[in-house]
Amino acid sequence: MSRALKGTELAEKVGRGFPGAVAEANEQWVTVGAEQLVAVATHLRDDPELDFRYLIGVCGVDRLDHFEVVYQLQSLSRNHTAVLKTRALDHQEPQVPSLAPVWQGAHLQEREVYDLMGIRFEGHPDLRRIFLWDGFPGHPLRKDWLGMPGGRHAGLGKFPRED
Amino acid sequence: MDDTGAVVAFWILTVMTLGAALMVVIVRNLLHAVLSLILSFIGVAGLYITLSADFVAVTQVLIYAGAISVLILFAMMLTPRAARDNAETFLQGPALVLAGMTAATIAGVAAATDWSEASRGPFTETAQAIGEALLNRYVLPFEIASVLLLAAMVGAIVLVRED
Amino acid sequence: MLFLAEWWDLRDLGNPVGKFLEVLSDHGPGWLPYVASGIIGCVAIVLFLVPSQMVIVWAERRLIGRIQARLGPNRTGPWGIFQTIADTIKLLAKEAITTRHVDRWVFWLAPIFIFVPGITVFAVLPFGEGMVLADLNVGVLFLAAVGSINAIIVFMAGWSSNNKYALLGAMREVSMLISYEIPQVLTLLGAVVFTNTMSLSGVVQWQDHYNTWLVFLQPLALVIYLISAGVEINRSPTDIAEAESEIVAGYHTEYSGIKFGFFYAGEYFAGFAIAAVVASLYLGGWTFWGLEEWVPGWLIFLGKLYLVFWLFIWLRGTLPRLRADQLMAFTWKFLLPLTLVNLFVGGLEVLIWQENDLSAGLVLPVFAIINLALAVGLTVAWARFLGHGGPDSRPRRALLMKEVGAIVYGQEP
Amino acid sequence: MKTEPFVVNVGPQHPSTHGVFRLRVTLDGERIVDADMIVGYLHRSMEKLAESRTYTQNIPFTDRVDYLAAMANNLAYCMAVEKLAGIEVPPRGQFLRVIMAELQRLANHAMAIGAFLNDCGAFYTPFQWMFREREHILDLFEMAGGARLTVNYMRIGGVSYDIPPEFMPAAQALLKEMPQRISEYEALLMENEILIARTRNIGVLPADLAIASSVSGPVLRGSGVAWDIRKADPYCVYDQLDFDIPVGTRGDCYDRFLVRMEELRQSVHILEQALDMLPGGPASVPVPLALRPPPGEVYARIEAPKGELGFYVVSDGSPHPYRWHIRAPSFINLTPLKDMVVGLTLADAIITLGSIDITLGEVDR
Repeated sequence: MSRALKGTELAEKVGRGFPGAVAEANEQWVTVGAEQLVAVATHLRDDPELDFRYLIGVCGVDRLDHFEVVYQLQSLSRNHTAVLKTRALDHQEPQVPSLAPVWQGAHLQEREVYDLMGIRFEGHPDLRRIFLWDGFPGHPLRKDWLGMPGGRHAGLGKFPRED
Repeated sequence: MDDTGAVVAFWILTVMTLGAALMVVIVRNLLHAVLSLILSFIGVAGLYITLSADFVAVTQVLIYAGAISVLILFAMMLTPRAARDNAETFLQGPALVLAGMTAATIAGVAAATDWSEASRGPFTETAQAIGEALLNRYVLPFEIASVLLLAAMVGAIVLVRED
Repeated sequence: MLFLAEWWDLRDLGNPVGKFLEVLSDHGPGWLPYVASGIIGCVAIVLFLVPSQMVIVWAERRLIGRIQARLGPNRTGPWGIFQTIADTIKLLAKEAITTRHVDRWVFWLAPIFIFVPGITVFAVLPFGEGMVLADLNVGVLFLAAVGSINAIIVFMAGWSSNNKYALLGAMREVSMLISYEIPQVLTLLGAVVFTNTMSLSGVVQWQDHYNTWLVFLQPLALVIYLISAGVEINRSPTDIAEAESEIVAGYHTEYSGIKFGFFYAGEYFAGFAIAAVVASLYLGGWTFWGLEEWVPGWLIFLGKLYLVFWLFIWLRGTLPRLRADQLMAFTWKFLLPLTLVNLFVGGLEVLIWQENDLSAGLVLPVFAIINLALAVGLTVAWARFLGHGGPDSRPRRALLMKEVGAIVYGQEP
Repeated sequence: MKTEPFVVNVGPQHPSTHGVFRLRVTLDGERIVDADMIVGYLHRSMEKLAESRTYTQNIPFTDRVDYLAAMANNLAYCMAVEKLAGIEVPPRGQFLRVIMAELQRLANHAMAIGAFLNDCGAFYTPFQWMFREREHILDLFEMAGGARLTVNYMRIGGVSYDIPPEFMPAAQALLKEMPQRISEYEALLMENEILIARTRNIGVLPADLAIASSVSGPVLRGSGVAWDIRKADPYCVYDQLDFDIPVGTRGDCYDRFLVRMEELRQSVHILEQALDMLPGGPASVPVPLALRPPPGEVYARIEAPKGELGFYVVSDGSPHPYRWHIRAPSFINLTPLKDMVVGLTLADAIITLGSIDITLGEVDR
């Protein structure tokens, strides 16, 4: 059974090597500031005790005032997982360092996040749009990207048979 | 009847051979020139048949229309796009001189030859006679040619070897 | 021979034709039978090829259907036999697109010329005793010469299409032709060495005379010829020039409608030509150890032709395709040495036979056994020598692991 | 000799790109010197669409992510929502899910192997043979859920319908036949000299590169990494079932093919056990139509036929997911494609792409 490392546990281990890197930690995840992200990620990958050589996935989340990038990590040899997060505080021009040099697996996924979310990954070797064409207006997965005419949000305000 | 047939065939083939040869010189598209050249070769093969040189005729098709022209096609494929049409080159002058000299030689030989028509029997097989001549009287040149070809082949392999 | 040589004796279709020509020469000008015989021959060949192609296309689709655990076309007519006609009508009705940047003349000429080699070959092939349009005494060389024209036509199509896939296909076809021409001609030469003639009807008569088929004397040559001919006519699994999964449709990528149909039909014509050559040279042509006295020889010949073609269909439904460079290496490293050995052994045998004046009934069975053993032995030994059957070409199985986390990359089981 | 490289667009309309995938290759002769993949022709922005639909309404979307493995997608998504809302699925539902997921794996691998052989130039024969088995499996899906391809069978809290009585005999009959069919395929394909010549040492993906580039599923296992979510992080009832992880040792196309062949056997083995152990009781628990999971975020993953399929769902307490992200194995498995194909010929690149086994619905989403 794969063990999920607690965010606090991980924060403690990271905090020893990189004081001030951890911005927030709870049961599920640990949030690392953008400045030290690459160093922390490299440590997570190379530390024999943690051994997060496998990056499961990269996902961007629009938190309305800032962006979050979520990294799911996996150690194959020790079979534990962890969730690493980082924040892009500028909602207009979000930017975080790229982890593609650390994990090659981030290469395509960061391009995807850039395309759909608009988060720029600094240091990415080939940051281009991937699904949408160049010149597509905006980044559709942002909460302020409105898909319908008249500025309306898509979807139902309320489900028909609810209460 | 036999004579008329041969004469008609001779004229058709002559027109075809010379017309195609002329096309080789005047068309600007390189591929068209090569294709005309093949047509010219086939016309020559037809002329050989009217001279009851069946072996030579078939060999003409096999070697010239089949192999030599394929070689030219290869050369064409390996040439960059810019050189595809029969553009004017600095070789035009020398080529003209060379062609003129060849034509003059042929004309001279033709004029000097005594064209007394040999008594022509019926259509005879030539393959056996050629085979015997090659392996008895002309065995030395035959073998020298094969050694030369072998040397050429080895040389070609050495030239394109990657290392 | 029970030949009646009356015009109604259809065992030799030359009989009614000869009778007709006789009538013509009696009543018309002198040149008429000469021209008429040529026209009749040509028309007969085309009349045989077109319906054959229609039936064989249908038969191939049904057979491939059987091989692939499905039914195949079965809706048009009983057992779907009108499928090819329906397809032809469809192809005729479709637009034959000529894209803008093609080399128009060459683009249009290629699908027309594609028929030339396939049909021309039949001119020298004996359908029965005496049933041959032009009994060329260099027939075997003629086969090779005409076959080589095919590549030029394919190249015309590929180059003029102005399409990268078509160009790749044409490039592959031309390079394949140069390579496979050599073993092809050398295997044909093996037959010539034995029969001492280059005329195809001469070869058939030799087989008839000695009551043997060359397939017994030249088994290796037959296999090599089938492979190299398969490459030349572009049939799967050696359809390198039109490899569908790699270069879309190769040299005929840009052809649509009936122009594509021409290429499709031309491929079958060339296939028939190869099958007919194999049937004549190696399988005794129109002879069947005496059966030809009762059954028309041309029916026997056609039966053999379709049998050989069936082999091509079977191969198509069974084997995956080799890569272009592997196929090229296969001819130079594998087929060429074997053909040379085959030719040498054949020559040696004929020399022993002729110089010592041995009886054919004695030496031919011995030669057959020797050559068969040699074919098997040489193939296996040469394959071993080239490293086949080594650890790299033996099938393996996946390792089974119970636990996660282990990395076994690079460890050989 | 100096030659002029030229660019070929393999796809989006090409017979062997398995959909609207486009590979822009720079060729020197027939050898690839550079490759760039261009995707997105099938992009439907599912992640955005899902944000405006309720949790249950999103299940049909998952069918269309990887339309060749719809059951697996259903399962992963339902597991994510159940984890988020704390719903327990009854044992019968768990077993039914395992049965469906493994049947789907059989169907997907049948298609993958068949298409791969097609890329190798086998004239549709293995493809059609594999479709014969897939057909029976799709018939089983039709019995259970009414649909064959986009099944929409699983629900949050279980499955939509319990299986009908005729399902079990049909499934048993199929399972009885499968081992000898698989042996037939192995005899036909694995020992084929041409196939070995074409695939051995072609498209090699070393284990360290495979791990670094996040590939998963048969591609990762073909590179010699024994990794399978079913064993590493067991979900449903996989911890009660006995099976092995097939791994290759060289990471070439042949190994990926071998792994898939062996996974067919393992899936049959799992199915035999699961059908035997199938308990009674309800197949699902009732879940409100407008499910409002508590705020939070969750990542649930399964071993889909193509690799690790995960759903990352963020809830804000409303009936719609706040963020709905798919970790699509087909897409991420394409990461090392360039490293694998550069230096090969065009024909080998096609085979390599075929051995990765992508579905464009999942790549583009």
